[in-house]
Amino acid sequence: MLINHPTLGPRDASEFVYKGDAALIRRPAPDAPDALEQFIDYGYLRDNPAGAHRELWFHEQGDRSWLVVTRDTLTHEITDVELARDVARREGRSK
Amino acid sequence: MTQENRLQGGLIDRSRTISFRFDDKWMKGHPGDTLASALLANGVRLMGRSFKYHRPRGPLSAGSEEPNAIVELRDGARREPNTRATTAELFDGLTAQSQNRWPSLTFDALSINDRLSSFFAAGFYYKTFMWPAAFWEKLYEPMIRRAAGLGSLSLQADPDSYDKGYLHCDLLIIGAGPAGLAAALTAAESGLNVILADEDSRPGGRLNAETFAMGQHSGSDWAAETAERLSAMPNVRVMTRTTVLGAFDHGIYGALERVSDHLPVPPEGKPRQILWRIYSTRAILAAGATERPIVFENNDRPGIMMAGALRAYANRWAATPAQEIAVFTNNDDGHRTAQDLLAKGVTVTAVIDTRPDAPKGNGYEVIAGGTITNTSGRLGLSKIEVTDARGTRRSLNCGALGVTGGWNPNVSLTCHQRGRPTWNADIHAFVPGGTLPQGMTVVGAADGLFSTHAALTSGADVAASIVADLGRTVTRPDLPQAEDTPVALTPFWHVQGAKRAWVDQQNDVTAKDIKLAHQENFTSVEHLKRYTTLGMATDQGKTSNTAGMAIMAEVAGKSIPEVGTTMFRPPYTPTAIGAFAGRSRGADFRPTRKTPSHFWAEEQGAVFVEVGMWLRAQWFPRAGETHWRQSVDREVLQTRRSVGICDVTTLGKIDVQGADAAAFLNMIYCNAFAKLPVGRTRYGLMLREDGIAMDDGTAARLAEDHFVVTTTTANAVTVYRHMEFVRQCLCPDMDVQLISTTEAWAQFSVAGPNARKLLQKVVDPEVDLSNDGFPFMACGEITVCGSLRARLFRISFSGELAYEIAVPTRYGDAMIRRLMEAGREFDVVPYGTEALGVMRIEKGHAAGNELNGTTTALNLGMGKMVSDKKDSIGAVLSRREGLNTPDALRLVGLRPVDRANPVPAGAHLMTRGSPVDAAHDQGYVTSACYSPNLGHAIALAFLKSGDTRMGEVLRLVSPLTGVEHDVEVVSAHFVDPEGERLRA
Amino acid sequence: MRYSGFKVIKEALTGHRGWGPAWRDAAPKASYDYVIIGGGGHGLATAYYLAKEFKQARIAVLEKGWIGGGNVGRNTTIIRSNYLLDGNEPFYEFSLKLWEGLEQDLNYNAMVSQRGILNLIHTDAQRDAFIRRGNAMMLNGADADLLTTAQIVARYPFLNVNDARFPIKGGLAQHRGGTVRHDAVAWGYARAADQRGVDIIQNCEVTGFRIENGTCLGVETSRGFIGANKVGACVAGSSSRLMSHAGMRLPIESHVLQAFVSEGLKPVLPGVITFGAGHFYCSQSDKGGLVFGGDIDGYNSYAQRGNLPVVEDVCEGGMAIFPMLGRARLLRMWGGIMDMSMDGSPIIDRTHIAGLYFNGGWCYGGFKATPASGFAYAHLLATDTPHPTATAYRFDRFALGRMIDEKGMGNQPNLH
Amino acid sequence: MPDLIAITPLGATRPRIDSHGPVTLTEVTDRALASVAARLGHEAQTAALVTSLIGAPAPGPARMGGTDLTAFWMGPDQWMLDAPIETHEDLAHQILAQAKGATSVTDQTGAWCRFDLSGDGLADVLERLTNANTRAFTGGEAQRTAVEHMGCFLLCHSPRHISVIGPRSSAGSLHHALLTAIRSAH
Repeated sequence: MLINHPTLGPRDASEFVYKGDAALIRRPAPDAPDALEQFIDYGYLRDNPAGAHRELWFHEQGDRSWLVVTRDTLTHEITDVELARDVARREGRSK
Repeated sequence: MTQENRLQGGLIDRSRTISFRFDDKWMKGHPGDTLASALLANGVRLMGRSFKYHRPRGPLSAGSEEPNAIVELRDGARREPNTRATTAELFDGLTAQSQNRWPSLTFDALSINDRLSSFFAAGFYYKTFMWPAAFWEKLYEPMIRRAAGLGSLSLQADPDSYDKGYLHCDLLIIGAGPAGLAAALTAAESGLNVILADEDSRPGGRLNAETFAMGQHSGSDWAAETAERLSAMPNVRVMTRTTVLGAFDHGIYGALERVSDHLPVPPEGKPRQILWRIYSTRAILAAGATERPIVFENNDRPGIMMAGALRAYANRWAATPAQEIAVFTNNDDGHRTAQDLLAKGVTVTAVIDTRPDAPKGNGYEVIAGGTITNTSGRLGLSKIEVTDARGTRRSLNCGALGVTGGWNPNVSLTCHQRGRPTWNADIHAFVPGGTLPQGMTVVGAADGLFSTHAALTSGADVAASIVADLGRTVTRPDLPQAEDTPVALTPFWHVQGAKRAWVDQQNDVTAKDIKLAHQENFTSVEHLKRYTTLGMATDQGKTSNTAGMAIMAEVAGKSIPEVGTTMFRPPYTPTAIGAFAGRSRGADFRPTRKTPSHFWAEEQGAVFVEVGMWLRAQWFPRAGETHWRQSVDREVLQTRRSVGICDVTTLGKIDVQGADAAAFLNMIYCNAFAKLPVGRTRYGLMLREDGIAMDDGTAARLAEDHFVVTTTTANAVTVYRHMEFVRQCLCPDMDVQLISTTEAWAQFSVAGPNARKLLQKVVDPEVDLSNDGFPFMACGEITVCGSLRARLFRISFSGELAYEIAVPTRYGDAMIRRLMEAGREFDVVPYGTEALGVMRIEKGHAAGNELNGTTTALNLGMGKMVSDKKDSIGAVLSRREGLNTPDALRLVGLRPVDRANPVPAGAHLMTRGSPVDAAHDQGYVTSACYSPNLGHAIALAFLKSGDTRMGEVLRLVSPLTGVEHDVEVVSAHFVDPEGERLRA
Repeated sequence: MRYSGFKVIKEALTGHRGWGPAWRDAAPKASYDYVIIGGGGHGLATAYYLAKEFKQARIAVLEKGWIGGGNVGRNTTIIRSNYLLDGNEPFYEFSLKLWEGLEQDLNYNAMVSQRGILNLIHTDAQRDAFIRRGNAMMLNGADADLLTTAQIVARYPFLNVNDARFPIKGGLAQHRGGTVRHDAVAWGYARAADQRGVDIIQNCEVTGFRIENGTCLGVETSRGFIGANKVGACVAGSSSRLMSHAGMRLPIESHVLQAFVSEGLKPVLPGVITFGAGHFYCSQSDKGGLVFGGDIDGYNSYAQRGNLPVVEDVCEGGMAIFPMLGRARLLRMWGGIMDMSMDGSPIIDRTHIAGLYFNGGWCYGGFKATPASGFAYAHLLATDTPHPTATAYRFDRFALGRMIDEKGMGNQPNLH
Repeated sequence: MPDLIAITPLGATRPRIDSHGPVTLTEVTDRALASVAARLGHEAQTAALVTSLIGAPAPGPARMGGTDLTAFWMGPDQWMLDAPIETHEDLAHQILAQAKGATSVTDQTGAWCRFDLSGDGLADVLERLTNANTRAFTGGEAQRTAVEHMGCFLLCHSPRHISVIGPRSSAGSLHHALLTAIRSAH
């Protein structure tokens, strides 16, 4: 596979390390009253869709950026790639 | 032997004659021959035996689709089993052995299977060999295994080397026949970066096998000139002997280049083959088509071949399997074959054409509406029985028979991403369909366009449109005039009433087997394949699948497209496993990481051990020491008595800087770091988000905004990755920067009562090492050996007064020598990972064996470290009830009740008197060693509610290693429990 | 019709006219007591044991394609019970015992072949871990044997011990481990279940569940609604897709695992060898093909195919220990969809919906588990209590922190 | 100067040089390295610092720049500075003095080994080692990728001069891989 790195262009997926669903960016607040339930869901339950999947890849043999890649799990077609840091900021993880 | 069946002309180099051996016979051939063409020229038709019935077999084809003529090529360590004689290029001194026969090819004892064939019908083995049960492994299976298999491996290491490589192009063209060449010319002259790959040694595809004219030239001349022209262009890479074996995601193709297979041995330093990963923007599949047979009684005798193969042998290799040849056809190719053979002076006995309206023969007899209903000849064809349209039977003498049932486009690569071919009723064949691999277009015969003219124009047109798509201007080359004969074919799959008619010749699948599969409800095409093994042989069914589908369709009363096809899988042709491995084998399987003191340690005769990719000194044997324990005990005792030195460079080091560095560490460690003063170091425990211990180490605060974090050797990479995840994905706006500095610093642990005295001699005078000036857990940047910048940490894994000193890596070698020299007056010893392990067990420090990915802070006796005052990774999930039960495992120490006994790691613990089984398991030993300080074995273990069981005597059991005795639960701190030594 | 050597001979002499279908192609009825979704090994085994061991009737197996077309037909055929943890080992040992009697039980020769499995050891720490594992196996009544390098080389003289990057320092063997002809397992269970009246319905895809006030009444399929008292999902890699129709999210990711087979070769490998440090394992089939594999590709996928990096990684591992493999040819590569769970261990449990049961999360260990999985699932379906060897395979183990994590990799499926 | 003698990554006192066919492989040990990373909100200052240090614009993604003191891009707002060791033995601290709290600086001199390929047909060698499209290199590229399982930087000074910078501890493996590929390709 080729991942179209937002700053470096297409790079072989073998340079990257896969983590999983990009929902892992949405870490629950530890002080919420139902924090434990939220963390169990966050830690263990996955949509695992057959189709478009937003997922985290780390460019270990490259610029060490974490990326959010939108990839079809049926065809492996990649339709979007973003820097995970930008996504995290957009999802309100700025302190 | 003379080349009795060598014809005139051909594309072989008659100026040179070369020798080769098949079984025990030496024969002659010419450069340009394949093993098969040379054998045929020498009058040899019998080249192999089939898999199940050991039927005598000769070549069916002239290419990589060959099911029958497979041999063991070369001898000794270079022996290659199952090599197709039809693609093996002849070289001087080539040797080949026939395979899957005993004692000899002409007399094969196991051909008895053929007589018993009715007992060996499809799937018979699922129905028997079940009684008595014990006999399966003792008798039946060994028997079957001995009979099974084809060629044999040499059992020696492959002496040749393999390369891997990576190529990039705008356009990959697969196949250098007329379509591929036309496409390449168009794309190349339009300025695209082109790779043209063909599995053959000679570009041209069928042009080399036919007598077609290309304008004024012969087809083969035009192909050769065109390929030369292309090779001369800087933007083109023509790769012959290169098979594109798979279409992978996003325009990536795998290709195998056979660099040296046509040579006796590869040149010095050169690979046998190269596996290329080709990154292409677009690809054109011009892989041509494969001829398919008609199935009839005893259609597998040596001499019975595809008609197109007969033309290829005659026209390209000037070879023929016999001087009298008949042809069996359902289309006009049969007649083209007859004409080509006649032109070469071969007698054509007859053309049996299944079509009642067959064309008239031109110098040969045509039996219109006829079929072949039997053949004879034990080791090679001698007669065929023909039944004509009126049902009259007659027998014809011939040494060979050309068979053609039409052509199947080579769609394999179009299906590697699960595209499914569709049925084309005009040419009665499957053509590319469904979703093709991204960027792929199909041209020429591979797309069902069978005339040379159509191949040229489709190749050129598709290339032109790709050029335009990629935003270049199209330059169209001049293409020659070429034949444009339409396909004239009436489907005819198999002759009715046959008793033994072969569909898959290598696996011995007959028409009857297919009918039996249907009778037993294995009607799905995948069931058919798996039950009968149709198409699962080394030829992957290239010549057999369609006929199989057709017969199944007939018995199931379906159409062929309704039956469908099985999935095509890479590789396109079987590929040497060595090529996929490339240079990553033996000692080069993975890189080796060496510590800064490695070369010095080698001088000391150190014994090394693998730790991840690192080689670390395990111990340093001295003269007279005969057992490793002697060396390790000495290193431990001397370190605790005076001073020892250990290279600890392999521990991961991560530089953490930024205004939020402390807040960041608070996040990744379960314990608090915010208030750690500058110039101090603290032990830290990292949890995974699931609350399980991930790694431990220290963080040294060199400045308000600068920490150095250490990780275990094994986890350096994963911890760094994890920290980047937290930084970029969870805390994107923390001001923190990370970078690994593991290799930037050579770090040595100097441990023992005399550590300070020793170091004092190395650090620059102004450095104050006194207990007040540099207390336990202090850290700082200092200078050594005359202004060399260094880092000093007063941390201790051994439990002794200890420092870790770090200098720039290039000085690591000099530093260890300097430290050893300075320590001579204290009898300093270097110690390795074994002694390190002994000392940490004596101190009860957890390490990899304890942080095994399933243990929590609580298990490790650090439950209180998990702060609930702050957020940190893993804190919340570490509070789950199952991880905090009263009987949770706790880290304890063990010592044998009888001090003479060992305490092996991996042993389990039982309550005394309880049954010894899993249900009563109390825990297990994680780390164990002999403590030279205590004079007996000690161990660390995880024990249920271990914290409340001090002093209890347990049963230690290791049935695997035959150990069982009593051990006593003690504190894990075996030596200096108060920690006075390390604060001294 | 019983299969036997005599029957084979009789049919051979009478033109094989007497062989009937191995199983009927049944048409769906309006309702059943039990509907098993998934005609793979586990689903067919479940139906078989429901009928045979638990004397249940009115059972249907629904298969969206052709039976045995999933992982039971695309795995590397290994059976073993060399597990470490108490939640797993008794279950897999139960499975191995069922394998040992399977062929007589099914009257079908699945070529269960206990030629042994060997895990190579390369470091002292690894040896400690394997000794702990071997002891756990023996304490659970399984067999285990710690071999020295010399013993291993005696059995496998062609192993690379001269210039190995990771020298072989011994191995943990389970002599009762081995291989089974994978397709035959599906066909054998199908035939035996069919003979006990189970309806096997191919080309019948489940498109939804009919759920009313918390109870599952049956399934919507491509061939219409089929009512059921109890519905058992058993679809491995498709688990998340299927259960999403019931509004469930699972602790599972679907990943592609590639497997490989070489051309047919005369026998060289007696048993199964696992080279952990090189991500490679290999056995040789009765037909002579070397069957081998390694790690999963490592990204979520429902495409039954992988990519080159893993192919190369696996072959590198192979060449590292078997340098003779260089000139053997890889014949075919393929991929299967693995239902990778969050702790690497399976789930056999009720769901929060009455009448709806789940079996999945087998990662790439599903094949060896086939008999026990079917048996334990049948036990759960028939009695509503977990089988004694499968009590730990619960949904709520993640919420409770009772993970069964053999490899200690945590909640990241692609690391298991 | 310290009274210690540094050794080369390959373990000698003098750099190793190998020649085969048109290609020369040289172990380079006379460079000092330091990485700089922008503090949050100080990206511009850090780029400016790099610019002033190398006397050329701070190189963009996968690029290098400068002449004597050079820099190459490592990641977002992160560069590696590369200078002659005899004048910049202590490069990191020299930069730190100018960083003014806007930039994190880390000494990297010891962390890497460097092998320079010079001559003709370098792409023929490198295409057997990495997936980088080195045939398209014209000069100024700085690509981080894997070479035979080792994480490396490829710096293209010109198509006839390319540096491979890899982990120092693996210098032996990297040198062996490069040499084998040179012999295989030429």
